This record gives sequence, C-alpha cells and structure tokens, in this order.
Amino acid sequence: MDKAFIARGVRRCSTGKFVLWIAPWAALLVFGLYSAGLCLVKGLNQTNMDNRFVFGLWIFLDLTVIALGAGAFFTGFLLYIIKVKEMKAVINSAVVIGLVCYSGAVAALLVDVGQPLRFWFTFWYPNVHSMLTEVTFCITCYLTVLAIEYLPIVLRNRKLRQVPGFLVFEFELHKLVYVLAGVGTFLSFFHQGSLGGLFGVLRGHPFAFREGLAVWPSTFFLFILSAAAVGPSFILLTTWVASKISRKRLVEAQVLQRLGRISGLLLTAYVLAKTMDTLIWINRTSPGTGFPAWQYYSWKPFGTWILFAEIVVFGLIPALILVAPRLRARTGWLVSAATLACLGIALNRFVQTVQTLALPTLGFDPFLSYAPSWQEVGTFLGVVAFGMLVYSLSFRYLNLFPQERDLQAAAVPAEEPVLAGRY
Amino acid sequence: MFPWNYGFEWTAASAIFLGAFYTVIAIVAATVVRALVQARGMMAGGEAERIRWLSEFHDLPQQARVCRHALTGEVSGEACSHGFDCGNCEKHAEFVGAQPAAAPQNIEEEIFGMAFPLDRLYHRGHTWVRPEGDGSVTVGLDELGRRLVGVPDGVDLPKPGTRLRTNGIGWQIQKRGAAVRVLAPVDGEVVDSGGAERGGFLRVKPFAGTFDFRHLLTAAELRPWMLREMERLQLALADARAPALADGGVPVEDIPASDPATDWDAVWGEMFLEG
Amino acid sequence: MGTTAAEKQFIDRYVTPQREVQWAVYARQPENVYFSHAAHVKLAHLECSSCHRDHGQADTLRLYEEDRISGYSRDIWRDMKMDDCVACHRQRGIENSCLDCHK
Amino acid sequence: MKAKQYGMTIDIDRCTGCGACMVACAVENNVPPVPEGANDRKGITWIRVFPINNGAEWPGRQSAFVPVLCQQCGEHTPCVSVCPQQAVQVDPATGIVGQMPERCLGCRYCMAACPYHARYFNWWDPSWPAGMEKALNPDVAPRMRGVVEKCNFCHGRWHAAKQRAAARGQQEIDPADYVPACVEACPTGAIEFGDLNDSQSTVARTAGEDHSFRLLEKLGTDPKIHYRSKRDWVRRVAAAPGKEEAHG
Amino acid sequence: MKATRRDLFKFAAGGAAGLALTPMPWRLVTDTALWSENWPGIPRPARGEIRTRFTHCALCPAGCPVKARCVGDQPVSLRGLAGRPLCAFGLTGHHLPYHANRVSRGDPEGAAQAVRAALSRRGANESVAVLDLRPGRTASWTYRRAMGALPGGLYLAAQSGLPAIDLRAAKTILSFGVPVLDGWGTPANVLAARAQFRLIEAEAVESHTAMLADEWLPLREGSQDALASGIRHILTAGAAGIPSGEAAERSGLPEATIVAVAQELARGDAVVLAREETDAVTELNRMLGGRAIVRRREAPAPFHWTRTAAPVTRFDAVPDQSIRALLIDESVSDGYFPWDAVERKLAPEATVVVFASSRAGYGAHAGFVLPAAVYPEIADDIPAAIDSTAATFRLAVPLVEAPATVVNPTRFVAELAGVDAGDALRERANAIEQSGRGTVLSYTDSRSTPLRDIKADAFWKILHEGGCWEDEARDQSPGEPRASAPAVVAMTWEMRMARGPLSPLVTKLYQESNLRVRT
Repeated sequence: MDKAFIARGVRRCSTGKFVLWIAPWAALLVFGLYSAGLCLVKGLNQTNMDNRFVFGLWIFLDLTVIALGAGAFFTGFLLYIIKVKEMKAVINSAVVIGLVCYSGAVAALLVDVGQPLRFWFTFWYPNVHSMLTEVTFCITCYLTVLAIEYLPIVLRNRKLRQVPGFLVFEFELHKLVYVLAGVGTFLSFFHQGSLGGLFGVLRGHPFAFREGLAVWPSTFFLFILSAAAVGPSFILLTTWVASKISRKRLVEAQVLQRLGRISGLLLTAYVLAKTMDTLIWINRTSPGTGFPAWQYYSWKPFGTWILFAEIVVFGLIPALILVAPRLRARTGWLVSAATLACLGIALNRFVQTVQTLALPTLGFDPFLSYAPSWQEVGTFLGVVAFGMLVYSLSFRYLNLFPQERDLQAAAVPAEEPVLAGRY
Repeated sequence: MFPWNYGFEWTAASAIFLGAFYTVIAIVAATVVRALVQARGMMAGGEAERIRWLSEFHDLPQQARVCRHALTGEVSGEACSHGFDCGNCEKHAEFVGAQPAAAPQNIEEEIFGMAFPLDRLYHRGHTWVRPEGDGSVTVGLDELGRRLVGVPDGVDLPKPGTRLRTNGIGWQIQKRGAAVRVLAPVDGEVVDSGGAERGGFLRVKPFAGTFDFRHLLTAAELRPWMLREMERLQLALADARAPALADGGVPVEDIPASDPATDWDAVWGEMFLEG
Repeated sequence: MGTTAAEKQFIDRYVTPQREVQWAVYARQPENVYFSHAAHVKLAHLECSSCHRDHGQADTLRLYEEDRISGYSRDIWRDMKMDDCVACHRQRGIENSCLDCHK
Repeated sequence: MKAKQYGMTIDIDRCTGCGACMVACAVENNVPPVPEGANDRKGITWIRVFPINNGAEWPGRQSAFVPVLCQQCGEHTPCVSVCPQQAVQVDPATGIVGQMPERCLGCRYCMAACPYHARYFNWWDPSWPAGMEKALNPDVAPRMRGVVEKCNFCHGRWHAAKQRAAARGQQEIDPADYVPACVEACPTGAIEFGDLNDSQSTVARTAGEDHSFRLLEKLGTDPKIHYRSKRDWVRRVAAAPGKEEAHG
Repeated sequence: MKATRRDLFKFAAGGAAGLALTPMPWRLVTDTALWSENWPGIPRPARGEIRTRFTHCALCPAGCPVKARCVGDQPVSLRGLAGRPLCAFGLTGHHLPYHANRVSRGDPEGAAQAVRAALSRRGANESVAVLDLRPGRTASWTYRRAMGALPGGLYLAAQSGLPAIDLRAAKTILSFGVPVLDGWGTPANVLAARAQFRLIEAEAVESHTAMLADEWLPLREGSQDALASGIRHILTAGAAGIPSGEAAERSGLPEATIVAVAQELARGDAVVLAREETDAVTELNRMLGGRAIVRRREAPAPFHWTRTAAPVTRFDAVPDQSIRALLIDESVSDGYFPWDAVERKLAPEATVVVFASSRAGYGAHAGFVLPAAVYPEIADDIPAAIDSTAATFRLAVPLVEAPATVVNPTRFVAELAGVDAGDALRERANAIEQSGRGTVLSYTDSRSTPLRDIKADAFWKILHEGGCWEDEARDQSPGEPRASAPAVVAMTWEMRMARGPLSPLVTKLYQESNLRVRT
C-alpha cells in the first residue's frame, strides 16, 4: 500500500511485516519518552546520579554514540574531499547514521541538564575557555549541517521527487554538498576533540588529566583519531547488519573492505598514539600531581585488565585484522574486527566517564560505584529505539544504498533466456 | 555570543572562537541560500524536466543506461554518462563521423514478431519519431511499448501548445491504477494529439527551425537495442515474479492481459525508464 | 474614616478583616538580588528619583505592570534590568563579580 | 580598596566532630532539609565533616575529624574554567569563588572538575516543612532545583557587613563584622577566618604554622583553606591523594 | 481557489517563519528562563526589620544563652554568645515548632476527667504520680506542691545519682558511655577544663567521645558493672567486687588494662560517670571519694512552696503496679526511663497522660497525649547542669507564639490538684532576689552585677531581655554520691535523634553525611 513511496527497482518487505518490525521499537521509544518526561518534570532525582557521580549512563551514551556517528563526517570527508569513490555506496547511510547518533545525543543531553529551560545560556553567555562550550557549539552546528545533508536524501524519495521544486532544489543542493562535507569535517574535528578534552582538562581528576598542545590535552587528539578510526567500522557494521536483516546485497564487497582498511590503518595509528600517551601519563603526568598511577587500578573491579582490554583486545587486535588484506577479505573476520573496534571505543568512553568519577581524589573519600536507575536506562533505550526507527524508515523509503538496485538486478536468477532459440 | 551580552570580553580566545562559529554559520547559510536561488532560476528557466531526467537517469540501473554504441558493440559495454543526450557527446560525434548511418534497405524490421517501421527514428523510452513533410513530427509508442501497455484504461495527452522537452514527460497512460509516463523523444510544441486507444500519438512542431534527432536510434541500432530491451523485459518480469513471456518469448498483443498477477507497475517503470 | 468609596473599600477589604495589604512594589528587586539602599544613597549619593521616578511630584501613580510568566514588575524586566545596574557599576569601576549584588 | 584573599585555617586537632558547623551553615544559607531517599551523596552540605582514622585496630586505633568545604582555589580554579556559561567566577576583590545559581544550567561539569567534591547539586526542589519557610534567612536566596551550589563564605553575611559599613558611610567592612556561620558556630574555635593578604590577621599567621598543609596541594590549585594537625597520621591520611590504607 | 494539502504546508512554513520575526518567541525564551528562577517550587524568605532577642536554650540543662536573629518576630537564626557557642541542636532550635512528628492536638478535658476518675477509683495503697523528666525547675516545684496537695500524690524524678561534678577538681574521669565531650553537662565548661583531666571512655561502640578520649576501653555491651566492680576489687585489694580476671573475661578487656585503669583512678581526684548509674558505679564513686563530686545549693524557692511540696520519690521506691494515674511531663527531658520500667509500676488499667511535643517518646504508650509547647515556645527556667557547682536561674523566654492547641503541663497538674500555680517563675525570681545572693549577668551589655544592687523588677527585666543569675560559688563541701533512680538513661545524641523533637536539618549530620550514626 505504501509502494508509491518505495524507490523503483528495490524490493522491500510488505507493509504489514514492516509495521511488525517497527512496533516494538515504537513501544520502546514511548517508554523512553515517558522516562525522560519523568526526569524533566520531577527533576534529576529520578536518576541514580549523585554529587560524586555527576555524570552517568547518559554522558557515557553521548560520548560513545557521537564517536560512532563520526562515520558520517569521515565518510563525507573521504568521498567529497579526498574523492574515495567507493564511499558513494554508503554516504547516504552514513549521513542517516550520523543524524541519528547526533540527534539522539543532543536529546539525551537536554534531559541530562538540571535546567533545560536555560539551554540557550551557553550560546548567549559562552565561556570560550570551557571544553563543554566548544562541544555544545560544534554539536549544534554539526547537527544542523547533518539535517541539511539529510534533506536531499529525503527529497529524492519517489513520492516527494514528483514535486518539481523539491527535485530541482535537491539537485542544486547536491552540487554544493562538498561544502557541507567540508564544514562538517571541521566541526566534527573540533567537537570530537573537545569531547576528549572534556575530561582531559580536569586537573582535579589526575586519572583523566593529560598534558597536551596549547589549550588542548592529548585526549583531544586521541578522541579525534579514535572517532575517525571507528566511524568507518561502524558504517561497515551497520551496512552489514542492514543487509543481513533485510536479506539483500546493499553494497559491493570491496566497499566494505575499503572501509575496513581505512578503519584499520587509523586504528593502528590510534593504538600507537594511545600507548605513548598512556606511558607519558603513567610516568610523568600522574605522578606530577601526586597520584601514583598504580593506585587507580587497585580498585576492584577496575584493574589493569581494563587498560589491557582497551589497548590490546579492542585496539591492536581489530587493527591488525583490518590491515591484513587476507583476513579483511573474509566477511566474518571483517565484521567481527569492526565490532571489536566499536566495542573498544565504547570501553574507552566508559573509562573516561565512569571510571574517572568512581575513583576518589581525597585520601579519606571512598571509592564509589553507580548503577543507573530505570528512568536512565529507559531514556537510553528510547534514544536507541529512536535511532532504529529513523534508520528503518529511511532504509525503507529513501535510497540509502545506490548500488542496491544494480546488485538486485544482477541477483535476479537469469532463467532460461526467452530468446535462446533465436540467437 | 554578542559583544553587548553581559560577561563578554574581547579576548583572543573569544575572537577566535566566535569568529569560527559565525564563519561556519555564514558558510552553511550561504550554501543553502545559494541552492535555493539556483533552484528558483532553474524552475523559472523551465529546466525542471531536464533535471528530473538527469537525476532519474542517475538512478537507473546499469543495463538500462548502456550507451547506444555499446549496444552495437562499437565500444565495450559501458553506461552512458550524458543522460542519452548524444548531441553533446563527443564520443558519439566521433562514431557517427567514422561511419554515418546508412539508409535502410527495407522499409521495416521484424523483431520477435513485432514490426518496427524504418521510416522513423526510435527513442530509448520506447517511442518513435516520424518526420512529416511540414517539418513537424509525429510521436508515438513503439510496438514493444504498445504491447507492454496493451489496451490502456486511459491516456492523458498534452493539450496543443504544450511545450515538450526531450526526456521530459511526453504523456501519461493510465492502466491498472498506475500512471505509465512516456518520455518525450524531442523538444517541441504539441500541435495535435490523438490515438488514445493505441497508446497515443502526438503531432509536434519544433520550437524554432528544425529538430535535433542526434539522440534518437537509427535503423542499424534497432535490433541490438531491442535484444537488450527484451533481456531487460525478461529480468523485469522475473523480478516481478511473472512467468516467462507467452509462446517462447514472442510478446503477445496485450502482454499485461497474459498475466494479471504481475506487478506491472514495476515492469513499466523498468521499461519506460522511470528512475 | 471611610468617607470616600475608596477608603470604605479599603477598610472593608483590609482593615476590618485585618489583612495585610499586598503592596505591589514597582522597583522590588528579584529574590536573588541583595540591594542595599545605604550603599546607593549614603555612599553613591543617588537621588531616589533616579530609580523610583519622581512619585513625589505626581499625584496619580502609574499602573503597576507585571510579567505574567516571570512575575517581575515591569520596572525590573524592562527599565531596571541587570544590564542597567551593571552599566552604572562599570562606569564607577565598582564591578567585581556577580556576588556583588546576587545573593 | 585593597583586594582581599579571604581564607580559613582549620585545626583538625581541635575539631570534635560535633557537626555544629554543618548545621549552622545549612541554617545560614537556607540549605533545604533532605527529602525522602537522599543519602550522603545526594544531600547538600556546603561544609562536610569527614570522620577519619589511622586504620589501626584497638588499642592502636586513632580517629579525627576533617571538615571539608569549598577550598576557594586561587589558581587554575578547576570549576571556573569548565563552566560553559560563566556561572562560576573568582571575585578579584575577595578571592571568593562564586557560584551563580540563576546562571547555572545544571550540567554538573564543575562538580566533575572539583577534586574536593565540595560542590552540590539540587537534585530535588527545595522544600521545607509547612511553616518553616518563615524561618529562612532573608539575606540568602533559596536555590531552585537543578542547579549547583557550594560554600561562598556566607556571602549573605558579607552583604550584610557591607550594608552596615555603608550605613556608617564606609567602603571597608569591619573584619569582626564578617564571620562565616561555621566559624562562628565552632565550639572549639577550630576554624579561623580572615584575610590571608593581611599579614596582621590570625589566618595569615596560622596558615604559615608548622604542621599546616592543604588538601591535594600538588594539584596546584592553591586552595585558601589551610589545615593543620600535630599528629603525623592525620597529616598523612588527610593530605594523601586518592587511596590510603585507611580509607572509609 | 480550493486549498490543497500543499497550501497547508506552505501556510505552516510561512507562519513559523513569520512568528520567528515577531518578538514573541524571544520574549518567551527569556521569560521562561526567568520563571525558572522563581517558579512556585521555591519559597520566598520573609523580609522585614531585623531584631535581636535573647533567651536560653531549653533543650538541655546546659541552658546556653541564645542570641536570636529575628525578622520581625520570627527568629531566623540562633547564635551563642562569645565563648559559649550552641550545639547542632541549639542552632536549629527555632525549627522545632515545625518538626515533622509534632503532636498537634489532644483532649485535655478528657484527660482531666480520666485522671479525676482514676483518683476516685484509687485503691488504698495506690498513688497518683507526676514523672518529671527535668527535675529542679520551678515547674518541678509546682508539681511537687500539686502532688503534696493530692491524696496519694507522688512526685517522681529522673535524677542523677551525682549531686554535681566540679570538673576543675577532676584529674581522671572514667566514663561508662557518658558523652562527656559530646554534649554532656555544659560543653563550654567541659572544653575549658578539658586540658586538666584525663578521660577514659569505656564504651562498646566508638562514639565521638570515645574517639576524642585519652583512652578508649571497648568493653562488651552490658559489662559496665563487671568492669566497675573489677576495678573496686583491685582498689580494695580483693575486699569487694569481682576478681579482675573475671572482670576482664566478662568485659572482654585485657586484665592488664583493667589494672592500669584501677591504678590510675587510685591516684586520686578521680570520678566515674555512667550513662546508667548502677549501684556498682555509685559504690566505686563512693570509695574513690574524689573532690570532683560536690554538693550544690539549690536556688532559693518561696518558703511556702518548700512547706507544701511533696518529697522527691525515688522511682524504684514505688511498689510495682501501684500507680493508678501517671502524668509524664516530656515537654523537656534530660533523661528518661525505658517504658517497660515505667509499665511495671503501673496499676492495671492505669491512666497515663503524657505532655509532649513529639510523638516519638512515651506518647506511643500513653492513653492521653496532650500537645505541649516546644522550645522556643516555652516559658520555663533551666536548672543547673550537672557540671555547674553553683545554682543558676535563667529563663527560656518564648521567641515564637505556641499554637493555640498546646496545653501547659504545670497549669494542668496544678488545676487538677487545686493548687494555685500563679506566676511561679516570677515568685521564684522574687524569692531569689530576696535572698540577695549571687550575681546577675546581663547579655545585652555583658555586665555582671551583684544581685543585692538590683531591684526586683530590674532583675525580672534582665532575666527576660537576656541575662541570668548565678549563685555565689562558696567553697564546695564534698558531695555524697547517692544511689540514683536506677535505669534512668541520660539524654545523649542518639537519644535526642531517636526521640526528637528534631530539626529536619539535623539530617545533615547522620543522613547527608557519615558524621553520626542514627540508632
């Protein structure tokens, strides 16, 4: 019944089936909105955050999601700035992923602040020395950019394109999209960085405090690098998952491999940088503030294993898999490496936020643990559901994977050609 | 945010920070505005049809976009990058220069039991263009196109005076609730129309001077093109889960009648080059 | 007393039931402001009228207007905004921090 | 008018952990009472007294109390630079780190930045038992839900002192006229308050005494709260960064 | 023309754009931000003229002088005087009228009838008793007179076994769970004398006093008597008490420690304090006979009171099941008897009337709970604390008006017995003034004047506007530790926190921090 909205030449499941797929996510979204509503109306006492654990699940979510969303800007950068043609096959999907991640993050942030009515204060009275100001400005701008980048994709919808104006505008805007890609790259560069700076500048938390260049601590650059490294992996992952769920070939194999390779190279660079940074921190930065680094890891459960996992298990190993052409060629390896990389970034963001806050600074202050309340989890799930919905709808009605039509045509079982006799 | 806000200080930091911010805002705004302005211009210039074709052409599957010279085997199979506008294709000019289209020997060609008169030129959208004595042309559905549609439920033909654009919408055929749109093969102004029962004819006179037929297929290209079209038809039908054509492949008079179950809209979309 | 209608009304409304009159103060500072008249009058030698208008001369008082949402008197949200305080303090070079005035 | 550097010296050996300072502070600054479900991590105590011990068992066991309030950092003040909208600032005239509830967005970044955990968030709407709001201090505005607050050396009292000085036609306040509630309430006089810039003041003297130290000095935040204790173990535990054998 | 869906979209878009150009959205943004500064959830402190008033803190016998900062008539903060700061409870005294579990209404008439009925039903050897949880007040005199007037009337008091402690004369203090450094006696005195005495705190848990004491003896719960008599055994060279070995075994302390403590006490000027003053403790004190235990002269009282007053009856002297009607004044309390101890003395279907401001005390067991005024509503005098060697007379004057529903315990009892309570405080003051003894300290000008130089009215004025009378400290005659009413429990932090009344802000100490543990 919604055939008129689905692009020509691609197959989509029946409306009923699609509704069945959407329904649970919609329900989850409603639950999420309810939890968020509670936090907004009754205040943040609904959460399990407290005066020591001032950030919780949500900030962790934001950092992770934004890191994964980096795929959007990086793919754009690859395609429009350094002209890696393969990226054409995933750019639309990447844009949607980015939009989903960023809008989700911003939504969570709005619930996370104590006085949402004053959100505009940060813009009106900005303290330009604060990393959070940088984050707020960049993310808001970039979200706008993503929305504008998303617009053409929407306007190409089979129904909408029938409005001549839309089609023409889309055509013209698409000509200029490289500008937006450039701006997006600039913005992302800075807010991915400043998200890292967020904790790197906390001289009150020697566990997170880092020295760096000028106003930026080393985590600033590590975050940029890690985000750029994992972004493609996440695009790879989502594309693979999408094609598994929809049971279709969406992009040619070498596109995924190209993504994997880029991800792998950057991840290798990141692991090296991270290792160096860690060494400097253990031997200079941390002792300099009077905190011997060993003590951070003397608190269960945060043993040194977490450092090992971060750098080796979820860093080095996927990096090696992705750079090795042979392994990369096997989908199994490729996908699991990408998964590892994504988990790695999540772990890194977790350490940055949760472990930093859990560790005591005063000698007589205890180590704290924290478990999110159901309202926090609900909001979190709501954001996830929101993402799933937007992506599913986009996948069904918009042309996220330009190669799909050809691959599909190719896939049609060429049964005994009619004209055989006539040749 | 602004110098007159409380707490604002003219420091290097704030200058750089806000400078960057406003630059970004300006660039983004400029981009959008520029796109809008351009779009307005295009609309005013009646470019909408051309742009529609370009962007739809971009979405067509590979094998629907094959260059006419690839069909004839002059070049290895590659997709056209000009939206079938051979007039602006230097490659095409070379090929034509190499061997000008020879005048047809016989007056019509029979392919798969379908008659294709050679007194006319053919468009990739399954229409033909027959030059008339008075400098105008008649435009109609070619045989395959006609059989694909069969007996139409209705045809909305453009009123006389309508200005057609090559690869723009020529007319629309109603069938089974779907609107099959037929691409206009030439630029020109509609003088007269009719023949609804046979899918419709148009009488078109050029805007000025004479027509440009360079993008239309000539007799020599007809057969290889049809071969490819039949393949595409097979694929489209297979894709639409239709049984193979009746009687071993010779398209019947009214193809849709042969199998109502098929998703004909999809097939028409494929064959009439809808993006 | 109670000769005029207004006085009568006043007595019935407030005096007899011994209710506190809800005075509407044009220039009432928000709760989060610590305003010291001593500092402004004794040290800065400001005229009363410079903030309160010259009610002494007028025999009718202008209407008290209040912002429905923020609940502040118009004199505050329009004529005596923080920016106005700050401007004067800056001019006199006695602006140090928010806590100068905010409590 | 000479710039001041208000600061405190706290003699841990004198502190009996009676908690008068905490309560006096709450009364003075209209800190709301705790609602249902609040614990020592969600409540608001601008000054908080930590019981500490040397980690030994009886008979070797020794205990003491360490009052911790905003340390009014003078250098790299961690909370100031991080606030995205200038809701925190150091008053150059007094050296007091001020927090502006009505400017605060409630992002809590400053709390994450504070190594002393001396900043507190209003997780609930402020509410007092029926009738008790009559007993609120008019010199301090109650804060709203969802903002951060902290010790500002009883700035309401500073305002009042200024006011009295002005009434006398003076700019300078009389030092005896401005004493934070906790200092006034301390039964053993363990806390002293004054201008660290004024070499005549008691704090200036006691801050320089032997056995005096500051919390997490190596972070380089230059706190204006100076502690002192003659007991080595107290200095060890209180001054030690992060983990100590004797942690709670 | 007919409107299509597209027109609708266009209109919406245009409308939105147009609206953005009006000031409306921008004003809305600012105003909502302002609204967040003073939305209904945020209370407004009352503004008004700032006044200072004096009174005395009636929460414990320390009776610290209080300087109240008031807006109009409403106290907004309480402070001590120089050198005599208030404790956490005193600082929040002005919150007590609003405390959560306050008794708001009761049935005085019903209570009166019930008591009268009980009187008429009274058996031969049954009694009507008043239990006074703060003896030594003027109110206590009224109770005694009332009970003197009633047939079978008894005046029961929770009284310490020690007359008074002169800390300046103490070299060693062995304390069994008494919070010596945590609100006991007059904190200011304790602090002043702290340098001179050595404190050994014997307590099962590490209380604040235990933390701050010179030595902490973590003895087993309930082994106080064992330790006491063990020490006595050592001091009497085995003549009395139990062998130190057994004492060690029962108290869980090393024998050596017990011996050391005993030797230390033997050095003289030692005094033993106990939260529960049992005979073992009294015995120990008697044999130590330190100079620190002194007799204190009571403040003068009108002669006709002393003539008609019932004697102070020891609680355990009352035969079990003999009290027909019991009236408990819990409006102020320095100590209390566990309910089961009280219950034992009650006759079957006895009438129990409790005057209380908090529901947390005896109220739970009483037939009638009558709302009593709470500090700072009450007008009462505060008896000398255990560590003050001279009698004192200071008034807790009402800072805020008590709710109309409250019942005045003394007046209630007096009316019951047909005694004229009159203006007892004034009479007492006059009696003191006639004695011409001691000095008067006025807080307003912090001048102390000999009482004999002051007229009665002036004296009364000073007592009300901030001042107190102190008896002349003549050389103290050694006091004899008499056996106290057994099982009387002194008010400690824990007790106050458990029984209230309590300011909601005290949670800062035990719930919002780990400074104290609420039991």
